[in-house]
Amino acid sequence: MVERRLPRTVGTVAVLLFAAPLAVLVVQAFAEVWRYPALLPQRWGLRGFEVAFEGDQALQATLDSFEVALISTAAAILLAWPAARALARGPARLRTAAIVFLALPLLVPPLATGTGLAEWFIRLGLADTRVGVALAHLTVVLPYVLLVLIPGFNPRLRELEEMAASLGMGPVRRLVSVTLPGIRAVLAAAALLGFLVSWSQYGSSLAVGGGLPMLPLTLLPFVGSDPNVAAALSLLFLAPAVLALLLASRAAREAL
Amino acid sequence: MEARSAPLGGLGCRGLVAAPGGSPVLRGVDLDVPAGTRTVLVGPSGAGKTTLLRAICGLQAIEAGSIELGGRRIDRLPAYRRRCAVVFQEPRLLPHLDVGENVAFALRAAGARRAERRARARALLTEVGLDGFERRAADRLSGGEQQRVSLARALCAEPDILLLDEPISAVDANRREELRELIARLQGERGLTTLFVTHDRAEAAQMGERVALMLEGRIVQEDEPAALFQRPASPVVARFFGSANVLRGQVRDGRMSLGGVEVPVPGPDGEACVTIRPERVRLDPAGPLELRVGEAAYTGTWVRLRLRGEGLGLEAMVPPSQAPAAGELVGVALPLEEIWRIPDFEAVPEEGRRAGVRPRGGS
Amino acid sequence: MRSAAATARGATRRVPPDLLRLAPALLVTTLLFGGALLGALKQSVEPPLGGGPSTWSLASWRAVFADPTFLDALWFSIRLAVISSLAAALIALVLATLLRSRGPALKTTFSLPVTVPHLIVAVLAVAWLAPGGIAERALGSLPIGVVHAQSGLGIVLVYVYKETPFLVLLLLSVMGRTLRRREEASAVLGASPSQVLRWVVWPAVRRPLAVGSMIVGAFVLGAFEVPLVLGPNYPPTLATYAYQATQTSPLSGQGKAAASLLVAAAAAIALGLAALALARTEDG
Amino acid sequence: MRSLVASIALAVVLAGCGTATSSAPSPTASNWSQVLAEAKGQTVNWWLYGGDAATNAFVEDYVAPAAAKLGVTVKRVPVSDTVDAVDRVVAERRAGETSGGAVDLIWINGENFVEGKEAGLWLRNWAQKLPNSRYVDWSSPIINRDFQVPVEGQESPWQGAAFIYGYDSAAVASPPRSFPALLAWAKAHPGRFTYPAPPDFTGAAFVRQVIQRLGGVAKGLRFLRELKPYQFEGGTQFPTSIDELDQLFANGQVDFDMSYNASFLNLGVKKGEFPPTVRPFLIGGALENTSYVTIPADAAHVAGAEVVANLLLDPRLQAKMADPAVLGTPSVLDPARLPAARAAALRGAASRSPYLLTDLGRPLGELPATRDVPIEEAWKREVLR
Repeated sequence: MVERRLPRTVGTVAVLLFAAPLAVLVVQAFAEVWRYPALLPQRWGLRGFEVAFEGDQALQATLDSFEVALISTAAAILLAWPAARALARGPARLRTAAIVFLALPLLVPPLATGTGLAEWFIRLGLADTRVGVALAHLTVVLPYVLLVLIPGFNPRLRELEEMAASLGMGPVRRLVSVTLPGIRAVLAAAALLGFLVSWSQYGSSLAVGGGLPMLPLTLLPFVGSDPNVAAALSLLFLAPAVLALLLASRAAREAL
Repeated sequence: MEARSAPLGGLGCRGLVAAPGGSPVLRGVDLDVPAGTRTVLVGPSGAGKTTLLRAICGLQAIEAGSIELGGRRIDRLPAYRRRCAVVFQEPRLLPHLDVGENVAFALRAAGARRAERRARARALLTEVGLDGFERRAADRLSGGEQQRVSLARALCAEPDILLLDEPISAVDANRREELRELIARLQGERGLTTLFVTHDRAEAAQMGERVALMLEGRIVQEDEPAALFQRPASPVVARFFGSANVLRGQVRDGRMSLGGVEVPVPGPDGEACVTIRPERVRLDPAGPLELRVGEAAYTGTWVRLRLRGEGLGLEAMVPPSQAPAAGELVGVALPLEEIWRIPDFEAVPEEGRRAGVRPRGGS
Repeated sequence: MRSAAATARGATRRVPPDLLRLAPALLVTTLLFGGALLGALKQSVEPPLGGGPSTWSLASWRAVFADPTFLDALWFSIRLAVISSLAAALIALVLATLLRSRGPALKTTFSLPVTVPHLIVAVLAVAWLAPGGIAERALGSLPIGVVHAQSGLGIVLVYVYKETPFLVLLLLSVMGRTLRRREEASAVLGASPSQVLRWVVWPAVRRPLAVGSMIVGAFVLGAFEVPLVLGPNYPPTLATYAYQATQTSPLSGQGKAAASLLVAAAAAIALGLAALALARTEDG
Repeated sequence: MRSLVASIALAVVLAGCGTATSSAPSPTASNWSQVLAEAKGQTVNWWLYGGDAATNAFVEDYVAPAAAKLGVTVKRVPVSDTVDAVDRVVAERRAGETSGGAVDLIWINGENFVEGKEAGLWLRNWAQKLPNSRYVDWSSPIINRDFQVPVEGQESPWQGAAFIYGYDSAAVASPPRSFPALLAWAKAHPGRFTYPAPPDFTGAAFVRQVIQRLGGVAKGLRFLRELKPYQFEGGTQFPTSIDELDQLFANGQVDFDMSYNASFLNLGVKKGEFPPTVRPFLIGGALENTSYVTIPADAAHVAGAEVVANLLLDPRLQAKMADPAVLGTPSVLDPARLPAARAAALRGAASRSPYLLTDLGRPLGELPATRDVPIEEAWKREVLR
C-alpha cells in the first residue's frame, strides 16, 4: 500500500521543490515579452539565449567553469584520499584536531578567502588563470570532499583490503578491484559535491578570477536588469549540476 | 500434546499472522510459555523466529491473532507498554550513556531517581559479572561484556517476559557457555517467564525446559527437548534435530521391512515412516543388517558413518574407537525400542516446501 | 565496539605513515587558507594607496568598528545566520524524521535543491517573489515582501531552501538501522515515544545537526551574492558591507573591506567552534 | 543656494579654460602609427558592466569587428559593478605590479575614476592624444571634468549620459515638467510616484537633481519630505534599486520611471520590458555626465587599449551608438567638429525614435563626487526616517 502511494508523493514533492521553481526559469528564458499581470508571456522567443551567447562570452565562461570545477575537484580528491584514509582511524584527539583544522575554510566567507588570496595570486601570476581560480576554489572544495570521503574508509573496507592483501593482491589491483568498488558511492558523492561547490563559487572567483569571468560572474549582472537573459544563463548554469547529479546518483545506485 | 489453555501469568500466542514487508512470515503461530518457565524457540534461518519475537514485544504489527501476557491482552499495546524485555542478537547499547545508565534505562523511563538507578545498576552489574563497570563508556566494552550489559538492562526492567533473540551468537565461542549458564541461572533465580530464540538445536536442547520448533512460520512441535530429539512429530522435525534416518515403508501385521529385516512397528498397518537417531544405531557384528560404510567423518566427539545396503541408507554415530574404515562391511543392529514411528509423516512433505520461503530478517 | 577496535588498531600502528598521508592536505590548506587570512590581514592594516597614513596601522579596524553601518551589518548578519540555521535545522529534523522510513526515491527527491547553486535559487526567488513576479501575478498581491525585504526574509528563504536538504542528508546518515535498533531496544524497555525521541534519537542526531547548522550559519555570515540579489538596501550583510566599502571608496575602502571580512570569518569560526563544543559537552 | 550653483558654474568655466590652455599636444601621425603597430595582435581586456544586453551587443557587433580590422581583439570582461575592475587594479598595485596587469580598459566615471586618479592608478596624458579626440569638445565642462574632477587626459569619453524620465502615454496625458508640478501631480495622484532609495545610483542622482534644481540641500530635502506621503505605499517603502522601480513602472504600479541612461526607454521597449506607448520627458533641465574609458597604468596592452578607446570616438561608431536601433545613447562628439554629413547623422539619430529626446535642454552639471556621501546621509536622516 505504502509502495503504491509513494511514486505520487515523490512526484508531488519533486514538482513542489524543484520542477515548479525551475519551470519559471524555463518560461522566463523563452519569454521575450512577459508584462505584468499576465501569467504567461505575451511573446515567446530566443532573445534571452541570443543575448546570453553574444560573442561566445557565455560559452567560454561555461567551459572555464567546467574546467576549473574539474581541476579543483580532482585536486581535492587526490589530496583528500590519503588524508581521509589517515583520518578514518588513528588517535581520536589528533583526528578531531586535524578534521577541525581542515574544515575551517568551510566557515570563512569565500569573498574573504578570495580577497586575501588575490594579492598573492597576482604576484605569482595565478590570478585570472584556470589553475589559479581552481586553487582558490580548492580552499573550500577540499574540506567538503574530505568530510564526505572519511566515512567511506570504514573498518569494513579496511577488512576487505586486508583480505585482498592476504590473497596476494598487489596494491594496484587492490585499489582497482577492492577499494574503488567499495568506496564508489562515497567517492561519487564527494566528486559531485566538490564539482558543485566549485561550479557555484562567486566570491572567490570574483576576487582572483575577475578577468576570467566564469558563469556566476557572467550571470549576476543580468539578474536584476534583464530577467530574460538571466533565466537563459541560469539554465546553462544549472545544466551541468543536474547532469552531475544524475551521473552520481546512478553511480551510487550501481554501487548499492 | 496437551490441551491449550492460556497460561496463568505466562505468555499465550494464538493464531499470529504477520507479514513484514508484505509477504507472510508468521502463518498462524500458537505458542505458550507458562509463567516462570523457559521455552526455547528453535528453527532454521528464515523460519520466522525473530518476527515472532518482534510481534510479541510489539515491534512488529500482527495482522491476525492474539497475544496474552501476565493475564492481559497485549497485542494492541504499543511496545513500551507490553512489559517485555528483549536481549537482541547485537547489544544495542546507547553509546552516549555510560554502562550504568544503560542498565538502568528502564528505570529512567519509569522516572526513577538517579541514586536509585545507580544502585540498581550496580547490583545488576555485579550479578552479570561486571562489577565496577557502571562508569565505563558503553562502546568501549567487548562484545561479550556488552551482551552482559544488555542482559542486565533487560533484567532491570523486571519484565513480565524476557525475550532473548540469539543472544549468544555474537559472542566469542569460548565465552558462550559462560553466558548461557549465566542466563539460565538468573532466569531460574528470578522465575522469569522466558522465551529464548536460537537456530542451534544443541543450544535449544541445553537451554530449554521446553522447546518449540518453528518452521516456515508455524510452530510444528513443542515439547521437552528429549522428546523433540527422540519422538519427532514429522520427518522435517526429525531432520532438523539431526536424524537423517527417516525411513519409509509399508507396515503389515505390525511389522515393517527395513533392508530385508522385519522390525515391529506400533500402530495401524499401511504406509508408515519411522526414524531412529544415528547415535542409537549400533555396530554389531552379529546384527541382522549388513551394510557398507560409504563415508566415515570424524566430528570431534563422534564419527559419523554413512551406511548403505540393499534399499536402505542409514546414518550412524559411533565412538571413534569403534569406527570402521570407509568401504568396510559392518553388521548393524537397530535397538527396537529406539525405533519411533513418526505420527504425522504426510503433514509436511519432506523437502521442497522451503523453496518458497526465503530467509528474512536477522533470525 | 567498532570504534574501540579501530582505536586499538590505530594504536598498534606507527603514526608516521598517517601523518605522511595527512601532510599534503594539511600543507595545501595551510598555504591556501593561511595565506588567504594573512593576505586579508595584511590588507586590513596596510596603508591605503590613495594617501592618508603611510605606515601600517589599525585605522581600518578602528574605522570599521566606529561605523554604525558596520555594526548594523554585523548584527544583521548574525541575526540572519542564527535564524537561517535554526529554521533549517528545525525543518530538517522534521523532514528527516518523516523521510527516514521512506524509500530512496523520496530521499533523493528531497535532496535535489542541494545541487542548485545559491545564485540560481536567488534568481528563482526573484522570479517568484519579486514585485510583479509569478506569485503576485497569480495571487494579486503578496502579504509580505520577500525580495529586498528589510527583514532579510529573502536571504533566509534562499538559505533554508538550499541548505535544509543538506541537513536532511546529514541527519538521515545517522538515522539508519543502528539508530532504529537502539530505538526498538529502548521501546521494549518501556521508553515512551517522546522518551525515545529525547534519549535515543536526539543524542544521535544532535552532533551532526549542530555541525550542519553551524556550517549553514557560517554560509549566511559570509553571504555575498544572495544578499546582493535579494538583500535589503540597508543594512548590508558583512560581505556586502565589504563590497560596498570598496564601492564607495575603491581605495580607502579596501582596508575596511578586509577588516569586515575578517570579522565575518572570526564570527563564523567562533560560531562553529561554539557549536562543536556545545555538541561535545552535551555528550558528557 | 543660488550661490552654490553659481560657484559650480564658475568652477566649471574656469576648469574648462584651464584644460583648454594646458591641453596636450595633438598626436603626431608617426606617433599613432607606432601605437597601431604595437597594438597589432594584442587582446584588450575591457572590463565593463555586463548586465546591459544592448551595450554588450554594441561591443560585440561593432567595436570588436572594427578593432579586429586593426588586428586588435576586444575581450569583454563583464562585471556587475565597475568597482570590481578598480578593485583588481588596486590589488595589482598592492602586489607591486607595474605592468602586465589584467585590466586594459575600464568603462568608468565618477568616484571610481576620481579615487584611482588620486592614487595614480591610471595611465596619464593619453586621452587627448588619440587621433579621434579631435572630434571631442574638450573645452566642455561635461567632458573635461568628471563629477567636477579634471580628467587631465587620463580617461577618454565614449558615451553621453543624461538623467531623463519616462511615462506611459497610454496612461498619463501630460507629465509634470518641473518639480513643483511633480509635487502637485503627486498630491492629485497619491501613490503613483516613487524613486529608488539612495545609495542606489539612480535614486541618488534624482536626489542630486532635486537639490540642484531647487537650489540647495535644505530646500531639496524639504521638497522630498513634502513629496514623501504622496509616494508609492505612502512613502513607507522605497524601491531599493532602479531595477525595482523599472519593474513597478513596467507593471503599471507607478506612473513614472527615471534613468541616467538617456536611451533607457528605447532599450526597455526593445527588451520587451516596457510597452511601446512609453515616452521620455524631462523635469527641469537634465543632469548630464559622461561615460569614459580609462587605461590602468599597469595595463598589459596599453597600445591596444588606446586603439579601442580611439575607435570608440570614431564618428561612424559614434553614429551607430547614437542610432536608436543599436543603443541610442547621446554621442560625445561635437557635431561642429565633424564633417557636415556625419554631424547630421548624429543630430538626427535621436529624432528617429519616439523613445529619445532630441533636445536635452540646458545641461545641469554634476555635483562633486565628494558630496555624494554627505547628501545620502542627510537624505537618510531627514527623508527616509
